[in-house]
Amino acid sequence: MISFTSFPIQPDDIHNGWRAHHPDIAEDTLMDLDDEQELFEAGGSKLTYPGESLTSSQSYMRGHGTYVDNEEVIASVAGTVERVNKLVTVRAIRTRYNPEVGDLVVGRITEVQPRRWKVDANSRQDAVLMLSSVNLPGGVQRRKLESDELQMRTFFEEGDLLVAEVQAFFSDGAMSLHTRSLKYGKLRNGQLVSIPPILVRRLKSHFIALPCGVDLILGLNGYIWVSKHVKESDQEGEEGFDTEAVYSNQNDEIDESTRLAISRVTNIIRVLASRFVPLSDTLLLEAYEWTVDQEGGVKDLLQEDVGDALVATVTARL
Amino acid sequence: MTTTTTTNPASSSSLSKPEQDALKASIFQRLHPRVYLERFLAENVRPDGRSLGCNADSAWRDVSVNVGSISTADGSALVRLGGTTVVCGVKAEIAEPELDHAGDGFLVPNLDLPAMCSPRFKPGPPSEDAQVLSDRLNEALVVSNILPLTSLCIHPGKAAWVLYVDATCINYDGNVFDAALLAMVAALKNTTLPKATFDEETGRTTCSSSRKFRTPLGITRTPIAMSFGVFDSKHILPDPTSFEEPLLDTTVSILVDSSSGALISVSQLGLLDGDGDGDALLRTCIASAGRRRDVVAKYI
Amino acid sequence: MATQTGFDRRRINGPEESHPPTFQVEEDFESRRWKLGEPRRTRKSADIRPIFLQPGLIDQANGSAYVETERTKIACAVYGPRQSKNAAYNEKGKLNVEVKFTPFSCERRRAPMRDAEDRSIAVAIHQALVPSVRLELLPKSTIDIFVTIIEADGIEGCVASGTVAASTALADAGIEMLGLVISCAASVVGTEIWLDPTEEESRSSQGTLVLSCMPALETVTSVWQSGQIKIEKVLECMSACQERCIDVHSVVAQALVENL
Amino acid sequence: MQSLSKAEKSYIQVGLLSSPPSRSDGRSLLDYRSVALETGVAPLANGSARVNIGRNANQAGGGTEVVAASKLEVESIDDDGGVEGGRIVCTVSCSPSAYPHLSSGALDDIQQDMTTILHQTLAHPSLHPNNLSILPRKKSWLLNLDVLVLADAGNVYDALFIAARAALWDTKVPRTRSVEYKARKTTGTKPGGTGDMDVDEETPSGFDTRQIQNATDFELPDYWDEGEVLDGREKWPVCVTLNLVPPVHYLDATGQEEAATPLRLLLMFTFPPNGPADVQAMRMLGPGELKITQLKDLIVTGEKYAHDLYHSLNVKLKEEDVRRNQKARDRFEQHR
Repeated sequence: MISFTSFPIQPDDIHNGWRAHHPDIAEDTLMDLDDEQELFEAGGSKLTYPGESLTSSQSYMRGHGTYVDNEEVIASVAGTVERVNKLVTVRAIRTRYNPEVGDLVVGRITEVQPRRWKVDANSRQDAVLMLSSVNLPGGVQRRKLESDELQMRTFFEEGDLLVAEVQAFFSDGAMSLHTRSLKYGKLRNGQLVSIPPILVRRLKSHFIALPCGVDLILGLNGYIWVSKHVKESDQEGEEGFDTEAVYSNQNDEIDESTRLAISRVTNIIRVLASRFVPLSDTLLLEAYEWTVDQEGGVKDLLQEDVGDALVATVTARL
Repeated sequence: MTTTTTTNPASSSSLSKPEQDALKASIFQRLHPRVYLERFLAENVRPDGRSLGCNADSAWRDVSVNVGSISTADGSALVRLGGTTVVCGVKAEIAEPELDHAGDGFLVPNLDLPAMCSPRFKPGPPSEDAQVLSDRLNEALVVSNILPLTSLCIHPGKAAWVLYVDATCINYDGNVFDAALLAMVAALKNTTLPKATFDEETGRTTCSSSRKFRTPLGITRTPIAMSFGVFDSKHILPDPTSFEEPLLDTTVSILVDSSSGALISVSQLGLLDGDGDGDALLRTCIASAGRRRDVVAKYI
Repeated sequence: MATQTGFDRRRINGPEESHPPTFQVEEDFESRRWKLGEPRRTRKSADIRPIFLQPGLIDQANGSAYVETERTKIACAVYGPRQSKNAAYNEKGKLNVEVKFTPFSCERRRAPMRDAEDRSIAVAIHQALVPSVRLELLPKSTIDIFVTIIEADGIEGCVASGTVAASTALADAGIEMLGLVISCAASVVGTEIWLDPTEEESRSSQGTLVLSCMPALETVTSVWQSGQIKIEKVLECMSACQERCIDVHSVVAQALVENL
Repeated sequence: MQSLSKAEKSYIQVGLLSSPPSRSDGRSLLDYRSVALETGVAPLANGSARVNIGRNANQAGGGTEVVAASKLEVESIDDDGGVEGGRIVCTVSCSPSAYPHLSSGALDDIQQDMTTILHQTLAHPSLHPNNLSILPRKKSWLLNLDVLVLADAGNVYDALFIAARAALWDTKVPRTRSVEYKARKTTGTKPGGTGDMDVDEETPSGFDTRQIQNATDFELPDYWDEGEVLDGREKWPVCVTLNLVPPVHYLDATGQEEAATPLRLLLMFTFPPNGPADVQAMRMLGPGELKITQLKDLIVTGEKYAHDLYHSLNVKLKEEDVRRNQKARDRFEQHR
């Protein structure tokens, strides 16, 4: 089944009136553009570009994404201007993930090194997961042995996905991760979607269980793990910490409807991300229900009009 | 002889006694190559069973030459010298002579040591060994004046033959210089050129495609090389193998005319003191080369 | 491409430009030339050239083989498995195939540089072999297969004979394999299928196909087709090649066993 | 090839093998992602096309993106490599951003592999267009087809061949007129200045010296259009990649799916206006293996997929022709 479409028509009027907005930015944010210098309008956000003067440094403090020159706070990245009290920051629209301690991230092992793993977490540097920061089989609190160092690949090997928390930073700025919680560890039973990190908001919990039997892990680094729902009791068994299961590469049996639901959620996330809609649990739930109500197939979501309708509906409801 | 058998110590117990001994020997050879060689020489024999001393025929490895087996080349030869195998092909092309040598053609010898022939070579551009050997081979062909370059002229100042003499080493078991020179000379001897005519009006050269009109090259002298290694300043090892080569202090190559036996050149790499009498060593080599010539000359 | 330029200080250089000789066309050339519709001249259409195969010719290598099918002459050496150099960890071993033509291997002199054809033959041989080698048993290792084409008579022949030589060399090196890989070429000339075409024959064919398989397991490891062939002819070619591969397989097996 | 964890690989494979099969984005086994195509994207080329498979409508990036353009050059026969009847040279280059994880050496290698397969297929004599000759035995056209892979989100070979076919379809060969310096005295020479060269009516044998051509050079007459289309442009082949996870096969794999698929079969078909399809090229890629009967079945089934692809592509190409003619006319109107 193949069908050909055309590329979206480029507006010919590029030189009449500058098209200043990035195509990814939802239309409503553009409205503010015309309001000159009304920097910190309630609720709205202003877009800026590197080099644009934002405000005077005497009355405001310079935050991330800005620098001070000649007593002026100037943007150093393209993005949205944000203000908390006197602090002015600019959040870049497209940027790699900026880690903070306590963040939940989803990462992929890139290299096994002596006593540590290197992890790609969509950040400036590969993250580090120390052997001492993971739970090892045979009891949570047991000592690390030399034999553990020799069989690090039986825990995590190149290509493996894991969910972890940012523990600290090294002096060179690389983040150190840990998986010392039963919620963290190797990922199985699902698939990965990757979206711009800016679209993942800090939520109360980044583990979301959708009623359709799908678990979501929203990594703050923009990696999102969509998988089959695992019952709490299976996951946490007090002392009887199931060592086999934690580092297993074997998927559980996944039935057809769960697979469909996983694909559906994945496609929803892709659609929302392509329209630059920030994700939240309520939004995803809303979107899921809408698509089920529409009785369309999972792949229909990839069609442009269906995607537009979805975004229009869910953003209107919130 | 170098054996690159990778062995599993665990399995050695299942081997028979002689096999175990052979295994030990090969491990010893790899770990202490120098001592290994010394012990052999103390018994007046070389690791591959050749007798020591350079007068007997048995001091040299067997040589064989097979010419004309490559039909895409204008002349070709395959030479085996013990384990060392070199194949050489001559391709004739036409070019404009250089301005200051309007009546001369070109002879372009090159030796390739591909990664295939030994574990010590890597794929890619010519290694240092290959560059040195190509240079020495070129030198040997030039000093011996193997064929007058004027004989390659088709039309002075306009067209002349270029003979690309490309040798490729198939198996590198030492003394590639002797083998490659032999292959090049034999391939040139085997080369025939078509009858070529230069048309002044069109400025083009055309050749007769008939086999009848092909003529051999006007080769005046055929050099052959005999190389010797000097180990420990006293042992002369004719025709060294790839195991012996890295252990040698000095290498001497004697170039003689295969038909007359006249000495063409002597080249020496490394210091030759021969326990104070380097001249004597050199004289022994030259004398030995003269005797060896009788054997090799038959193949050209 | 009539000229061969490129000065390389690492080699003995000839003149800046040289051309292969141009030959006069002989008078009876036209009448002697093979024409479409005529039967194959040298052998029957389903016949292949006699194969001479000698394993273990290169004693410096861990395994080697030399193969000759009339004018096609190929030497192949296997080094390894040995530790992969500066490569990231890999659970499976790596099979590396390098093909090199000698400068005098073709009608036209080949400048001694790596060119696209070397790589394309290497890729074809690699694909033919890779399913047969048990690379999962060799983590972090590399097997280097070096193929030198001493004389070529048709690209298809080089791929097919190169594959056979390489598979034999792998066996000679004692590397674990599922089975020997045998390869056979076919060309479609008019309505006929000529197996194991020479260079001239493949040039006058509509299309060619090289099938590589493991006859012992009855599986196909690679198919390499170019030109223009109707589907049913393609299927016919494949059957013909497969049949011939079984014959060649016994030759190779025999040569290997004799060499042990 | 993307790196995937074992669990991800097995998730994809099990999904493909379950019944009914399920894919990560909900497509069925034979569904393509949406394919966007545009011709005439490079104004300075003689023909060009841009193809994107799997692009997300509102997103700037995403999908496998390939641009192809053809450029014609005049070559003298003999001296600078020209060949009687013209020749075609195909080159594929990959933007490093399409394969950010590859070293430059590995990137060179995949570029060369793609170049080889494209060139060997498209430059085969059986597809050679008849109108690349300018002056018999003197001048001919060299058609350079350059294809650029800008992004690879899977199924790059299908995209390469779609782009190549579209660019070649779009290619216009400038009209030439031979110029004669010598007196016209022999028969068989066409009087100069009557228009374009016509080599269709007979194929020069190369050894045929009876007909003496006096034309020594040519000129490009000023015509209103860019030239004539390549002769037999319908025959340029399409490629279908069958991704094999035995016993099933599926089309248009994403990058992740490719990483979980051990074997791929590339099939290039051309469809003559009457009569059955021709196989133009065939390759197996990957460490998997097949029974010969399976392989034969796949070729037969593959032809059907290729046929669908070929027809949809043709419809789209004709639409593009219409659109571009319309655009040219509009522009012409404006200039007046």
